[in-house]
Amino acid sequence: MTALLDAIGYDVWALHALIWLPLLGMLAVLLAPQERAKKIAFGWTAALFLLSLGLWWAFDPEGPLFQLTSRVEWIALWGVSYALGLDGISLFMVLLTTLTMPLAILGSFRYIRKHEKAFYALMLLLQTGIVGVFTSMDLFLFYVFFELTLVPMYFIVGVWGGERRIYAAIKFFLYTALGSLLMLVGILYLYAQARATGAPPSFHFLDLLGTPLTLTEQLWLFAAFALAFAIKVPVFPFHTWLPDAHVEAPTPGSVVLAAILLKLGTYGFLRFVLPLFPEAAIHPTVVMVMLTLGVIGIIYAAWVAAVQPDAKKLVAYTSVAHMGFVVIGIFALTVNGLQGGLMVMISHGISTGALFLILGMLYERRHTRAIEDFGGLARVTPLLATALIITALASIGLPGTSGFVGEFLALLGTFERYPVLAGLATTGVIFAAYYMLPMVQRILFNRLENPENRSMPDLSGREIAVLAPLVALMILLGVHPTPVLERMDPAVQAIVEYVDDANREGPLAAAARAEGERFAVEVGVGAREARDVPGAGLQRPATPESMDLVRSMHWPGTAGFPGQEE
Amino acid sequence: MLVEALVLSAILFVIGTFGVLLRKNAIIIFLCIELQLNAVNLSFVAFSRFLGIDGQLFVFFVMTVAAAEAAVGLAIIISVFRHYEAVNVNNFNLLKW
Amino acid sequence: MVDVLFFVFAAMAVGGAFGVVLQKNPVASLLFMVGTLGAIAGIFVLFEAHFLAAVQVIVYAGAIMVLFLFVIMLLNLGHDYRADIRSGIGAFLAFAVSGAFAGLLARQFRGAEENPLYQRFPGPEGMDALLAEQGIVGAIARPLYTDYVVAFELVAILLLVALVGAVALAKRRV
Amino acid sequence: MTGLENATVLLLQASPGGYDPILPGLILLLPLLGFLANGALGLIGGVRAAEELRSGREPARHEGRPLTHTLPTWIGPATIGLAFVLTTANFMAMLGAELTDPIVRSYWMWMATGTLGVEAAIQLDQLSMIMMMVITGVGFLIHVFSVGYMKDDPGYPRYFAYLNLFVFFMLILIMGANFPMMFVGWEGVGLCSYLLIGFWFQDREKADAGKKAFIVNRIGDFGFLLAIFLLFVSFGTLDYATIFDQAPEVLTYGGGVATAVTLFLLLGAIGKSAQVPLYVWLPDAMAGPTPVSALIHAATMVTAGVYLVARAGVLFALAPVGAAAVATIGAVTALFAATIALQQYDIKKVLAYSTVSQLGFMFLGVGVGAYAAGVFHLMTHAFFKALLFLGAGAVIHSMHHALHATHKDWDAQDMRNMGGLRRYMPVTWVTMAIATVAIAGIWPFAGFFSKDEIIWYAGTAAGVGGGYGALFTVLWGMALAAAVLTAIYMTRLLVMTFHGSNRTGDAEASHLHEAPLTMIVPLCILAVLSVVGGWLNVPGSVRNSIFGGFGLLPMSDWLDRWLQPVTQSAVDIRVAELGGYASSAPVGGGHVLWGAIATGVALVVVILTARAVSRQKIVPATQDTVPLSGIRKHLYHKWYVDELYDRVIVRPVVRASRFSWRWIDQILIDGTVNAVGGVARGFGWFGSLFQTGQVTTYAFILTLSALAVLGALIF
Repeated sequence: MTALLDAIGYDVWALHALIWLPLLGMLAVLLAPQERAKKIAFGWTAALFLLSLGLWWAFDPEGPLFQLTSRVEWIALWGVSYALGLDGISLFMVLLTTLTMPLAILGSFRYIRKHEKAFYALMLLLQTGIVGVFTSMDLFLFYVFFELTLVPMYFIVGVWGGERRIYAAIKFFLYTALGSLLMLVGILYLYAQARATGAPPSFHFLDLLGTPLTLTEQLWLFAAFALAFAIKVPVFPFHTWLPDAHVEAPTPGSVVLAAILLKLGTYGFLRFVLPLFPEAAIHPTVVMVMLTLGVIGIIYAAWVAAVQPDAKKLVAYTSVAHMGFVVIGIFALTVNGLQGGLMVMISHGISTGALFLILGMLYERRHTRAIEDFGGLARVTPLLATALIITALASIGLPGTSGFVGEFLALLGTFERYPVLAGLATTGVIFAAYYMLPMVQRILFNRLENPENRSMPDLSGREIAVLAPLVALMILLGVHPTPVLERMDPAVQAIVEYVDDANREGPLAAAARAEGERFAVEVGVGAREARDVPGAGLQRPATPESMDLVRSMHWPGTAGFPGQEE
Repeated sequence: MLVEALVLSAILFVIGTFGVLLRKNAIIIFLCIELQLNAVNLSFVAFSRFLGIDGQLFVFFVMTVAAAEAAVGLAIIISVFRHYEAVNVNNFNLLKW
Repeated sequence: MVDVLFFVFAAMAVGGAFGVVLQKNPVASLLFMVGTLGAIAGIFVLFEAHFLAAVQVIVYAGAIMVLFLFVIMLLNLGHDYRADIRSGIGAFLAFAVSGAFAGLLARQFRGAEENPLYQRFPGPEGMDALLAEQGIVGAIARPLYTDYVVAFELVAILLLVALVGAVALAKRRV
Repeated sequence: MTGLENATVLLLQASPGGYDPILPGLILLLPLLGFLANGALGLIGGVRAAEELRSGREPARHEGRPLTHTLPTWIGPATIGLAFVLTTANFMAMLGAELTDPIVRSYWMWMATGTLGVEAAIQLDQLSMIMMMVITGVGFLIHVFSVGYMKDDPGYPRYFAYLNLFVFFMLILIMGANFPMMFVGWEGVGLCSYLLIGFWFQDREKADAGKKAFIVNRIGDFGFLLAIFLLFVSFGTLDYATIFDQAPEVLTYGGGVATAVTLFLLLGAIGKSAQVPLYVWLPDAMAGPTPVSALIHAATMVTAGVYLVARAGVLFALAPVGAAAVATIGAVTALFAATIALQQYDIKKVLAYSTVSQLGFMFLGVGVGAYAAGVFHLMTHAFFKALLFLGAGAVIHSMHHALHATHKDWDAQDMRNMGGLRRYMPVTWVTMAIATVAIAGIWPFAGFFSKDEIIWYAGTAAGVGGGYGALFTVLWGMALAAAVLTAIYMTRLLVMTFHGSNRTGDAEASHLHEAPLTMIVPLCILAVLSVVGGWLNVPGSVRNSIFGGFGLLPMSDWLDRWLQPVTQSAVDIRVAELGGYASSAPVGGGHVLWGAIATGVALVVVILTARAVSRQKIVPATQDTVPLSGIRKHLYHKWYVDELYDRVIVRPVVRASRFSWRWIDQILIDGTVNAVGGVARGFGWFGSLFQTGQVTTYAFILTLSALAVLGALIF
């Protein structure tokens, strides 16, 4: 497989293709006749998924941190570049995206009845934005893609949504736009600070890494970034846009929103916030606030979910609870915690996506989302019932499903540093049963009373095709998650080590180290070309020579690194 | 001579402003705006005597835009007049909130 | 000679401007406006802007003002002009605001000649040389079709749009 | 392909040493395959039934036997039977091998991060082997019984799928070689329990009972998880081998970590094994089919807590507080549940509370360090309690048919509606009588030996140091009282059900019948086991007394010796720190004497109760209108614990949830968000005031603004 991929130069064009081919697909959808739009969109995204599968082999877990990198000047004057790269974290986020998209589209065939061309075009546009976010190495580019995801989602909710769709769409848009504007300010400030050191202008993540910042600056920047991502995640007090958006969004919108868009927030925390502001990231107050919010999110959202009469809203609140696990996993800043957080992200994408798909199927049949309108469905729709039960169990983290691996690792990682908070968070497993089982019971079990439910058809072939891969993944990832974990491991370790170094040796020294490691590659290959060579990026371990070089060239004032002897 | 020209320009501009504020006839208001434009043109020309030909080019463009504006503005006045049978701007107050 | 002419034209322009603003009869206002435009054209000549002066007379006074006149006559506004000029508080406000404007501008001109910036202002020699070399038309035409060609094209399109727009707005609903 | 080959190689791989596990992976794989096959059949059957339902008909219950019904009959029991055969083979092999260290087989890396490595590994040692024997053996019998019991149920294949899945998870629980693996089984059996309790999910109460079981179990799982975390933080690994080897060095005796770990583990065990205060789910779990109650809620799953304590014996030995807590919980539960069982009418409820009570005995046993005794009682209890449940199942089956035949809407499980059934169901009567005397603790039945041993150890544990003597004395007394109560409520059950006059009604009585052969055979086998099962672990002193026929009866202390490699280190720590057990009970007297007292008291109690109950005038439930009063009312209403929990825990949580939603989420947070929007709107409204529609106004504002800008530039 690897040889085949090498032969076609996969690692050179794969990321670009994954970002821009959806746009081409969008064009195809727009030019196609109305009735074939959905088929083209599905075929296109499915092909893209197959294409993205190559990443699994193209990404070498033993290799450098960032792979498949490329960098082209975009706005040279400001140092903005079109720079892409892939590490273990983004690899799975991209795969999750490319997997979810065709399934969401396939699941929307019956749901979307009006303006089909526009809908599928927007979905493809959304895919461009999301894949772009997950592969951008340049903060400016990241911001552009981050905002780009907003627009299609706004229309998807606002045009194809339910009764209060306008309210929900505007709330979603304003909420997230507010956060990301603050982040833009943060990015620009960071950029300005980096330029103040005399470095050439650049928005590239690795160039900005290690920008000298005082603690106060870090805290403010952290706040600006964190607000943007916290809204997106969403973290506890910023979550109220989510239930509205989820409930009003059409099925595929909910699926994409839950499965992928929420991950933009946690991904942002991992990729940018932790390494860029290492001191703020372990500042006791910050950590306590974030962990507490995460724990509150877990428990509070579970409680609120349990009393929802609307099934979709219930699942929406469970998303808040699940993302709480991710937040505590991230801010515990242990390898297990981060790994667990990532696993929860993946697992939540799969299981909650499937839940929304199933609820969408129920809605197509009965045109209601109220739990009380169902009951006893296990008798009329055994296949749907089986899918729903497995999905619900994966969602509440039953061992043997993907949900367990994530929650277990996240809680374990948190427990290593913050046992009390982790203990509180662990009550989430009880409350998960408290919200999920009654819903399952009231939909599937109890007496089949409503005559309308009696004639409800079971899953069609298409619907089975949508759900089967997800259900299979839930179990596969629960039983054998190691291939996933080991690919994420280098990235996670690098983040933890970097933040540790930054705090132990001071940010300048750690930055110099990280910079040095990158520099080592560039000096070896030739500074300019290095950036375009796949595999250029943070590479470990650094050689002592490269360290000396960096010290003399970049940071003349910081002679004598503590910990340099090793 | 530059200063004198600029003072004249200022005077004309203020008079134009006064007219815009004072009159209610839409056509006269337009005329006053033309007056203001001409005041500005005068400044441009005066400066261009000392600073180069570009000022005159600007005047050229301003005139063109003024012509376009007059054409469209008068067309609007005509169509409004058909509706209200008047050109008094006090009558036109539907376009709010 | 030039100074005298300037002040004559200036007086004509200011007088005409007041006429425009204060005449009740729109046609009279319009005629005063033509006068003002003519005076300004005269001043243009004094500033060696012969081409613009010609355009001012031909296009502005000749074409645009006639367009205004046509509209006034079309709408038959020549004889009913009672409620045209504001009075009372409206007039006072208009006067106050433009008075304040005038005051501000006057404050700026006080002592302008002593301003060091003005002292270092270049003389008309450069322009004279340019005009001597290329003539006024050449001097305008050359940048117009080179440096300003984009603006020129845009203005052309603007005129076209305005033309179509005016026709579309003014024609009777079919 | 390579993965499959690897798995095959691993399955067949021989291990060094005297004992080669024989296809241990297959023991796990068989029930899983059974689940997959039956599950597929169940889905097919379900889809067909759903089609009928959609076409407007209720699916017929007795309409022939489609393939989806005949295949599970063979697949279900056969997979477990094969697993039992394999287990027996392994057991035999291990018997002859003098195994000292557990054999660990690792199949693949399950969860691996930079610091954590959890393998999908199984561990075979004496403890897991004995548990596997019980699970596959009793499991097989119950599968066979189910063939008859569930014959007419439309969900027949689904039932066997769940049951097979349960055995699979239970085996994982037992065989797992590390705590996360055990947790997989732990939650997995909880899931199967949930599915099987709510098997007849159309009945809201049954679905509710399943839900309750799952949620209450999750409270226990919460403790288990925390214990796992704490263990990982302390040991850096979660493998049994490492943890139990290093525990004495890593954990200080009686230290905070050890105590916390054991208390958290205890919480997990309490949840799964239905101990006070989390026992409330088990009586409700009787909503499931009766064989399920026998297998899951009596013989196997609920004993997982006992297994956990025995497995983690070293940890509990290191934490005397934890161990004492185990014993206390056990004794309290034993007595408490026994009192409730006294005044229940539902035959399964009596058995359920009896199970809770007997589990309490086991906890007491492992709590005082008598791990072998605890496991011994676990085993004998699996035999006679499974027998009791299956017998009850046969009774209910028969009652149900009888009541169904005449369309009488009486409760088929209420003992007041039964009476005199021994005439109709003689085999069931005999086997249940054996089980009753066994559980009541009468020599020479199994319960006598196992329960007596626990009580004996509880009594002699009073002699240990560490200041726990007084506590253990009290616990001993409670255990004795519970033992007496056991004899009372079990005799009551037997007499009310099988003796006296028949209260079913004449028309119905003619439909009462003995159970079919598939149900009878398991009963008989279990009855035999209920007798001889107790002979596996008889200490020498007892063996050589009259109870062992002075050494003539085929008895031995085999189990004790068998489990020694597993329990030895825990016992060593305990003896070193607390000292050994006393040689006599707190009030004097040796093992034999107390055995004699126990069996004598039990016998007397049984006879007295039998006489009392048969004199009592019992009327069918519908005519039983005399309200209970005093203590009997409290007992009948189970001390109002469910009501208490409802008021103290359930309703406040629900109320808090509603409050969070309505007030915090919708009004506070969303209100704030919308208020921010409102403020923006307000500004907009204010701005719109300037938009009068009057050109002149705009002109004024424009000019004034220009003036302002100009002014700002100038000044």
